[in-house]
Amino acid sequence: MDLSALGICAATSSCIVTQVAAGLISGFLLFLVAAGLTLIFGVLGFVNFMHGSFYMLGAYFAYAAYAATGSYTAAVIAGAAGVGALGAALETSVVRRIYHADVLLQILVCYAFILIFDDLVGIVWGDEFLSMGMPSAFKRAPILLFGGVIPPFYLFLVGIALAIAIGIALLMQKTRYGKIVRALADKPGMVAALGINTQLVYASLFALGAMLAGSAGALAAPVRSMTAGMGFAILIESFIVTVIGGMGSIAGALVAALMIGLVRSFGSIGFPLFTEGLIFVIMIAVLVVRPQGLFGRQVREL
Amino acid sequence: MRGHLQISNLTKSFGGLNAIRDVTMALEPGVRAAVIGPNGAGKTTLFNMITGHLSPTAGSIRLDEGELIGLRPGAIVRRGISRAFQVASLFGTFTVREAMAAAVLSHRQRLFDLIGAFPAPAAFEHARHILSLIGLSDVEKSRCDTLSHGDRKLLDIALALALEPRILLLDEPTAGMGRDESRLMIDRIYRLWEAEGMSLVFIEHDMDIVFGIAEQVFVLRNGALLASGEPAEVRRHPQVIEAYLGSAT
Amino acid sequence: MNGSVSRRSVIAAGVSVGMSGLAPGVFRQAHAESRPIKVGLTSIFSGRVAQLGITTKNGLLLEFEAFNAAGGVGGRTIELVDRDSKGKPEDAARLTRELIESEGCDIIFCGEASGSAFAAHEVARSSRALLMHVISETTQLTADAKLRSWNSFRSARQALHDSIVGGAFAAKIAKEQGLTRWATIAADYAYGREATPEFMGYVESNGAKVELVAESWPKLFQPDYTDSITKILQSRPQALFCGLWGGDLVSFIDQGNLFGLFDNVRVFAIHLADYTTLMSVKQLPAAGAFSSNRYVSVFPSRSENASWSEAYNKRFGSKPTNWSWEACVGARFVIDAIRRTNSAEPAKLAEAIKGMQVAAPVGMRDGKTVMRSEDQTIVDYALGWGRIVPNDPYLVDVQPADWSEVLRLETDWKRRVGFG
Amino acid sequence: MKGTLKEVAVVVTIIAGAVIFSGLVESGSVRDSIIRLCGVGLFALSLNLLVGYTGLLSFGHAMFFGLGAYTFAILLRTTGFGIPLAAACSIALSGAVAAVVGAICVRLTHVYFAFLTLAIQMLFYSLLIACSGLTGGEQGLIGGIPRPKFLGVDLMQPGEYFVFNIAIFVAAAWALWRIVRSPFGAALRMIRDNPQRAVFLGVDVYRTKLAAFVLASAFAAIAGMLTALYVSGAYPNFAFWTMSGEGLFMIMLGGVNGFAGPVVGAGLLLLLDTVVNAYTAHRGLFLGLAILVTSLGLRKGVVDFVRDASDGRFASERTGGRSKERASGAQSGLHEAAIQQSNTEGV
Repeated sequence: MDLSALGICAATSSCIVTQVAAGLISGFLLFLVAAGLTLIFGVLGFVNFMHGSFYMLGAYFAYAAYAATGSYTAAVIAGAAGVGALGAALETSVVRRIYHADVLLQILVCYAFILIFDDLVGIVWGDEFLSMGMPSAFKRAPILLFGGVIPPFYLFLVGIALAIAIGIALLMQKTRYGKIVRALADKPGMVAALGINTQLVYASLFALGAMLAGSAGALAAPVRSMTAGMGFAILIESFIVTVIGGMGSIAGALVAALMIGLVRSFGSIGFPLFTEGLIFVIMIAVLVVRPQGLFGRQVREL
Repeated sequence: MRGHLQISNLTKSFGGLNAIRDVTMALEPGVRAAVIGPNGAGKTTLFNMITGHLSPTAGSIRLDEGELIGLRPGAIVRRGISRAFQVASLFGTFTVREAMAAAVLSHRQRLFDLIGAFPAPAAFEHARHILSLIGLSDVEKSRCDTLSHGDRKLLDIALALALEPRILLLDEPTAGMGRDESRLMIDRIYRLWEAEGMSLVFIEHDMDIVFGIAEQVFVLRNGALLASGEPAEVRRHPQVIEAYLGSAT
Repeated sequence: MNGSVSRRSVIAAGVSVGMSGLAPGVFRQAHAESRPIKVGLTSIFSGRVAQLGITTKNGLLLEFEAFNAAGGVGGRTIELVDRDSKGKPEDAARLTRELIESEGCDIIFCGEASGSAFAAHEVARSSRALLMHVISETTQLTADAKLRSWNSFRSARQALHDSIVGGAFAAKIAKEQGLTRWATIAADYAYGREATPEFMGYVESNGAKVELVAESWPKLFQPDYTDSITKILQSRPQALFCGLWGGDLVSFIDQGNLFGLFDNVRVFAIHLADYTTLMSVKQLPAAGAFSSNRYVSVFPSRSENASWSEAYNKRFGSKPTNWSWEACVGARFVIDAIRRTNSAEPAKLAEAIKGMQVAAPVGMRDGKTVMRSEDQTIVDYALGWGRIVPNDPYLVDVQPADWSEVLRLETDWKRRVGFG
Repeated sequence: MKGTLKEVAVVVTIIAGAVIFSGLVESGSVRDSIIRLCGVGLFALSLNLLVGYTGLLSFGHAMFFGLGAYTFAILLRTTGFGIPLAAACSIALSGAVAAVVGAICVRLTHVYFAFLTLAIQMLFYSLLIACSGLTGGEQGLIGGIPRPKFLGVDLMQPGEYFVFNIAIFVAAAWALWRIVRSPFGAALRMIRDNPQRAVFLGVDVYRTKLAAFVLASAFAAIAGMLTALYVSGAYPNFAFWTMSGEGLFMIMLGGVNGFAGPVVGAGLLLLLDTVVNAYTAHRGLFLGLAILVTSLGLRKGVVDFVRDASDGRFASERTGGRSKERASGAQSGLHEAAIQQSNTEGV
């Protein structure tokens, strides 16, 4: 515990700017992954334990595309689209058969896919860690703001993540698709009765969730060393975000992800050894006081 | 004989909407009473408050002068009020007599016994007695999730009966049954009443049944008590005729 | 659940108990002098540090293949059996035992990081097999007399040695360049927690003025170091000690560059000078980076070293790692002992290995490295610190360790912490 | 009474068999595999008391496995306690901690319960790493666990150590067997099948679930102790969520509806792991495919599958068709129970 350091930090603008920026950066990346998870979870009721693998595959697809084309834009598109397509394929071939199966079976199937994807990545790209390298457009000096340091690449990441967040919010709130999805979450039977192809909606939603994770992996690829199994850490964090924010709530995921990002960045100064613990304490507190999460809908009455 | 239920000024609102408003009613021990009223009148909500699953916004529910409001459902069961459900609520993987034995043990507060064997012969005997009373002896080895609709409803009542209640609440005992089946059901309920002598409160839509066996009828509409009294009295009540009977029969 | 079902369940359980117990036994082979010498390896072959296990295994294979090609000893060749512990101590312990007892391996190479190495060490202590630690660099493993046993050796470098040499090296540069504000970063586990204070201690004891302005302890295999980086940035250090390795180190440098962390900070990163790491880092720290020689083919600059590196490259299509040479040295001790004693008997081998000198690519005593008999760990291996440059040969201006000085300070240290 | 005698006879026979077995089989690795199965098998059995019998999907069960292992190891290393006393203390401590944790957790249902247990377990894991002075932190409790003689038993002797493991496992499994067959076990199944109805029948759902949680945790602690003795140490992995996950995996593999299912699942997993590990470098690929085939193909645990298949055959001769309904009822029982549970919350 070094609360004096935290006090000193809080008193200097450079520290506040840098730490807030750092918190937002990790928070936004986490949000992208968690947003997909919370959608799949909240609407399809599917505990997608292989979501971390989507993130990993996004990074590897991006790596391959970047190596082939040298274009970061192409890399991100390849990561997002590739994983989105994989998600659609998985949904139609396997996942849709187990929506109504017991949670244990869902987890077991996901676990099998985690093992398979990790091994395949090792076979295709080798077991050594890979590093994609920073696109030249972002190889420039960090921006100084009130004495704080912000890398331009992270500014870009935050911008893109924010744009995606707004995009999903609009998709869910303003479009017919969004209305159908929200209705599906409430009363699946009713929607089917209206003659809407619910299977198509489910598949597209699963693909969308996968795509979000894939795009997060692809976007972050320049600053992560890639290895098989890299999706594991982000999986757990995404679940924490989903639980704290509330299943199915995009806004909740955003708030929770940013909260975790900020706890991390300020925690590393004030209480480096208990940052992890504090995040779990927050999760426990939320579950005890408000099990449905900060932004989740009330647990059904009667 | 104990088992006097007194409900006073009971009110329940859900977000500004009054599901039950200012209901006052009394039940003498051993009475057969029917609660009637159109859908949404608040009948099941009333049951839920008596059994402690909803807490009223205002009012009181007393059983032999003891206040029930604020007690947990389990405590109310132990005071002697048990219920059966509109849709039979059973234990899918239990056989009929296992479920009955479990209910008997629950009533005797023996479920925290970690060492004894289940089901113990003593619990069995009582379970069998009730099963024969209600006419389920021939299916006692079947699993609950394989029973016919009628048998499920009967078992649901039998489970409630295993608690040796002073007041038994039945939520539409004949729901989903054909005419003959309904008659059989009512017949069995009546025989139970004769044998056990508890108070019987049931929600029912079939007026023939209501006026056939109820000694006392309560009419609810929009959460308020519209009328109450002996069947003949209620039948003559002008507002009841207008509001309920007029359309239902 | 009726009676017959429960009986079936019990029988099923019994069958499964029997099966899982017997399966390894089925593959058991009897010992005979004409049989190959079975040698076991447990290491991490999956997950984030799969590279550790793979390059360790390669280092061993290169030696065993040469041994077998030369006809072995008395017609007996070496057969390597490897198992993936996934880095879990309980699995390392179990697999070590399984290799000894069911695979019949009398010689075990332990390619495990610190936690698992201690677990395997415990198993070896109560067995009659020979154990060679080829990866764990944690000083305590061999320094702590309570942990020693007759059959356990280490052919890996020792964190303390790196700290002694690195501390002196860093102190010299710090004095020259006037670096006084230091920050540290290392993963939060046994090795990191041990190496960091040791290194900083030796910087100070070599006469440099040290003001420790920030310490950061990220988790092992953490994907995102932003919080550590900004914390270090806040403290405005002039020099940074970095105990991270592998992909963690690469991520840290990649992410640090974005913040311009290294624009004014000299980095002393023990684990940077390893080919796989060097080749993955796309942009080296700008203000200067220094590293211990993990493995580079130019230090020691002897033909044996260069040719070994080439042979490895030819066989496996990649450059050797620090782990590869550690495995290679371990294998050479064992092979030499087998040749000398003309047996694979652990007790005889152990006796032979104590104090043995073997020729090694990284040998520093006339091309040899020595298994010190007192604590059964190696000394006189290639040890030095130098400056990192972006291309081959990657590590330049290497200051080799003065081994007599290292050993003197090591003895002092042991006395100080009570291991002496 | 007669049933009890029969059970005692089975228990005694198994232990006697173990004694003879250990005399006949010299192979250390066969013994080792069985000893290991005793530890993880008991862990899976204890978890199934919650998952299979009570319908509580715990993702934090490894916390008590770890707590038992650490407490036991620390007591043996730092105090002069003998094995029985150290074991009793760590069971008591695990039970006490479980009472507190359970009091918080069993209020929640379904996935919320799973997440809360997971979070508390991870907090415990963080503490385990942080309190390195006591626990050895990340590298665990190394340096061996003493095995002092007690009541004439010398666990340094491989034969006695083997029989000791079998005896503890069988005794614990028998105790669990009695518990699930007792009135208390019936109460657990009532809660699993239909918690709402259980409340109306006067079952104190909260207290019953809490008691199940404490009991399961105490048995997990015993499993942790056996495993700690086996690997001569205690490691943070013991209390990591992956350990809980593996337990669930074993249950799923073996099946939730038979008492011995989890042990079969544990054995299958160990066997699969050993074989795959020995024959291929692509462990993930093979293990993953094996799991996919079993889970998607059978859609239930192996024991459940075998049992339902054979029940189906006999039953269809007798009653025709009904058995299918029954089997699917058993299969989805857990899921239904979970849904019903989540619904009760707001009632």
